Amino acid sequence: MALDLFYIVIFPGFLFLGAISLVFEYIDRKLYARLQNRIGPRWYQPLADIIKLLTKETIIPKEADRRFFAAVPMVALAATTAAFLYVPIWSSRSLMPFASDLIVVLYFLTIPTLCFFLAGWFSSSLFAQIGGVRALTQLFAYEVPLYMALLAPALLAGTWSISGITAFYHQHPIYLLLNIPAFCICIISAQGKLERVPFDIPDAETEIVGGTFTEYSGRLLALFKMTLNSEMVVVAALIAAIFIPVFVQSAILNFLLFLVKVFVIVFVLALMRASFARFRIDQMISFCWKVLAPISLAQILVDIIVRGIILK
Amino acid sequence: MSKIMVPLGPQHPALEEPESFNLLLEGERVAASQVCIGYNHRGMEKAAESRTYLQNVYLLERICGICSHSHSTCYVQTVEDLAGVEVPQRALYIRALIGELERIHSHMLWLGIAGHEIGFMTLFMYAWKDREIVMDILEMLTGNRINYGMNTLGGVRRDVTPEMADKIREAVGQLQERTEYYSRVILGEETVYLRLSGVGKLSKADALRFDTTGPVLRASGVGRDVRRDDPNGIYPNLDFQVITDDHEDVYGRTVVRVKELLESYKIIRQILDQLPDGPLTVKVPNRIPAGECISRYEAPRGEDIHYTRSNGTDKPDRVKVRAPTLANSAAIAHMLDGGYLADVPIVIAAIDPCFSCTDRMVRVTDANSGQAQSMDWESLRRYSAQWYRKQGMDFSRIPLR
Amino acid sequence: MENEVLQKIAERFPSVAAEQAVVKHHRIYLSVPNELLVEALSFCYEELNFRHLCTITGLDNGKEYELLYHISKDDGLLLTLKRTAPYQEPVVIPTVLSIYQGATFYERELEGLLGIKVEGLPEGRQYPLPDNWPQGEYPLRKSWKPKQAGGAGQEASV
Amino acid sequence: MKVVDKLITWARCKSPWIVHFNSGACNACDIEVLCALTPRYDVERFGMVQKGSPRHADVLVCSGPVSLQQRERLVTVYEQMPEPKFVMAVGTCACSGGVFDGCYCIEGGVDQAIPVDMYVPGCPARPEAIIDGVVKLLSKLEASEDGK
Repeated sequence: MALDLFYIVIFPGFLFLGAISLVFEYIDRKLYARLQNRIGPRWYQPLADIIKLLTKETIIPKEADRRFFAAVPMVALAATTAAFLYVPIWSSRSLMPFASDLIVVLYFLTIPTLCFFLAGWFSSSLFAQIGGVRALTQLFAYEVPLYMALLAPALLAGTWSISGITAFYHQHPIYLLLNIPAFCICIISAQGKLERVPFDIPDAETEIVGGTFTEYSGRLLALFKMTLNSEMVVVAALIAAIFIPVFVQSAILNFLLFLVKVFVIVFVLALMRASFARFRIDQMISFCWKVLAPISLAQILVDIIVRGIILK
Repeated sequence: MSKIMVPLGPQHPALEEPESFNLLLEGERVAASQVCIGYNHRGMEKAAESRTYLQNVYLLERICGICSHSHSTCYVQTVEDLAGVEVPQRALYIRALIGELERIHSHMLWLGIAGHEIGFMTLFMYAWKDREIVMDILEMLTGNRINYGMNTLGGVRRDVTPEMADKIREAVGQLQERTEYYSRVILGEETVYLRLSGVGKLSKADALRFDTTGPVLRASGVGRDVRRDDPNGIYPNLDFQVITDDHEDVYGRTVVRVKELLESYKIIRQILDQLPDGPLTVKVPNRIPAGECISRYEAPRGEDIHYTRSNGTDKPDRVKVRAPTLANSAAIAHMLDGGYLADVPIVIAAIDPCFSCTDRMVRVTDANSGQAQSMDWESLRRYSAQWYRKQGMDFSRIPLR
Repeated sequence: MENEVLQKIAERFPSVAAEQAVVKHHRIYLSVPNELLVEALSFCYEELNFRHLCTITGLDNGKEYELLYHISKDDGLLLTLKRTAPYQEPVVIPTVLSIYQGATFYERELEGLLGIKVEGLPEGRQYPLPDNWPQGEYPLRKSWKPKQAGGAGQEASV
Repeated sequence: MKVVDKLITWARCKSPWIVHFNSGACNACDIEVLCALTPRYDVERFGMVQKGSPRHADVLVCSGPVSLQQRERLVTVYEQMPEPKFVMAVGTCACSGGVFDGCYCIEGGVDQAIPVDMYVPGCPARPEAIIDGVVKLLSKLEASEDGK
């Protein structure tokens, strides 16, 4: 019991995720500033922001639904933290693996977005409501290819468990190459997903989706900020676990490997903003709607066929 | 989808230029729009009547912080004309020099703001970084970064030394290089073209009909420029082109501004080469003989007009200011109609409405329930950026050197 | 150039005292009888190519209101046509919107700051005074003295 | 609890988020506030970030004299900010009304409408001065918290 509590609250749960997400927020903001010719924030900046927000007055607007207004950010953060518990960190197995944890993680990752929508809704401010609806709409555009691309390797491995997938690719590393298209789609759509969590304007998370968070302040805003940061880490960790299942014997080395993998993915996500230059509008439109989704479908088909024929 | 009324604005600086817009939305499109201006009215015209001519130079300089030199130049021209004094050539050259530097600073600023409005933050940062080069030059010449206080009745207050001239030449060289780079990257970039072209369409006939001025008019293919048509000071001695463009939209306005930057560099080089020796000021009497005078000046945003009526005392009887944005305001409603809500920020920004970079509040009213909600400029901008990102247009992917 | 334009106006409108016009380089200041103003503007627009309305200045010269229509053409000539309006409530003048469509804000400003009613101007928000500005207060009238408390109203000490 | 108080003060000093309000300025100060965000000055180094919503901000940066039309809005924005909040008047006009003193549509400086913690004079105030103003404001905060 005490151990479970430790897992949930300290490691790899709430505290650890919070800490690591602050580090990655710093990396992201710093990188962004450097790309803009600026110096950027100091290393403790995200921590100072969070502490400050936590100790500020929290205003709940009169028109807002008090209980839901306050509950939504907690649900969002809880869902993200819960998702993190099922992502492998120090070994190929996550903390509490079970048969279909991949599906569960994906569901958990959808909850924050629903919460952003609800946050806008319960703010009872017309624009926040419109912003919430748009957040939801936009989310689907990016999440469909993202989820399909994440499910393709699972189909090939023939299991819905993250540990199972990891174990499968550990045994048959050659099949990882088959999933390279899915990996690319994942990176691109995750970038879309995290960009919606404004990735492009370093600390403008608070103004997300045209004012969904406009009414939030103090502690509740801090919770949302932590949710956004954690979501980035969880998505990166999930992608790392499924597409780069490199594990060694030592737990400490595995943990270091985990950090490196997440760092690489965050770095790629941040760098892509700058280097995905040659995308013209028509290419982008085709890419999002006509290329990305069909490729992930094709990937799933290929994986099913390979699974059916070769691995029989 | 029901029609929604979106009042946009009103917080806006500058004497004549605060604006707000009532937009009637049908889904994503603007069905009708109405321009309301006059929010930050400070009553400067009345105040000018109780101040002396010299005091008014500094009051009117603060009509607008971006084109302060334009307003003060335009005003001192009227007073000098009424007093019948001949301003020394050297002073006229220095005035024109500051005027062109101000145009560079204003257009650079606009470029950054335009980047900001279309969700291209890197452009904003880059343009404003290069703008600092001009700000340094202006500070070196006048002692202040903005609101230079360079003009006085009968001349200018500070001289340009040969060392300063060398520094200006050097800075102009740097700026030219950067501007050519922007012109390649921005005007050549297809995403920018697709994002801006066809947005805020204003045909040549409409541009003339609504009496627009400045880059807005010139981007609709009308080559009207006070510097050439009704030149004041030393502009007849200079060789420059009036830039026009036939796109008739926001893209055209961007092209005009970027090309005008290059013309300004040309003008500055000529001014420095031609700069004559001589005194900086002549004496202007405190009491100005009775009379009236109207003067025009090509400010970065277009034609600026000052009218002064004197009555023989040391204070004017009436000072009338027509800032360029007021002339362009009437056309905005026309440009917005039928466009997308997501385009509203860039269309408004494209007339360069003496853009203060503060958030202007937007009130969203549901036509059915009458419920009103505030939406700030930032939210609208963000909404716009996302709307376009959904269409697959993302400027954050364009790398800048 | 200036005299040519003046002559054409004089030919068309014999009642205009063209010899009293003030002519400077690129500038003409000409008084026009009140009832002829709109017609004269229309003539300048159609026949003389004054296609650009720079602005409309309204002023109170202590005896009556003066309205100055500044129009220009592309060769740089700027013609100012003047009319007057007596101190007589209500002060009403006709609009020039049918000729110059950009005149809306200039005419609204006359209404707001001088209290001159412009006939034919479409309904709209008052400009440029604040919404809570008291009715019947027109700051640009010479008889108007600011009486606001705090900051405003007191003559600046400078 | 002393350590916690110190930590809170530290966090507040290291993370001043600003919201900018123009109450009737001529643009010059507004540009300079924005300028402070750009590469040469880059206030993000000090943790200063510009926010769109007053609900998120700690420091209200006001520029310009308070015009009659803007007074009400200024007060609303101030009231929307969560405690602890600070107000900085940037520019001579915001400090005292400046050159616009005596205009019929001007109320005076920002302190005529809301309490002001820090005055940054200048026409316009330079970006360096604005940064210095924020830093001084924070050191004032630090000193008062320590003395408590």
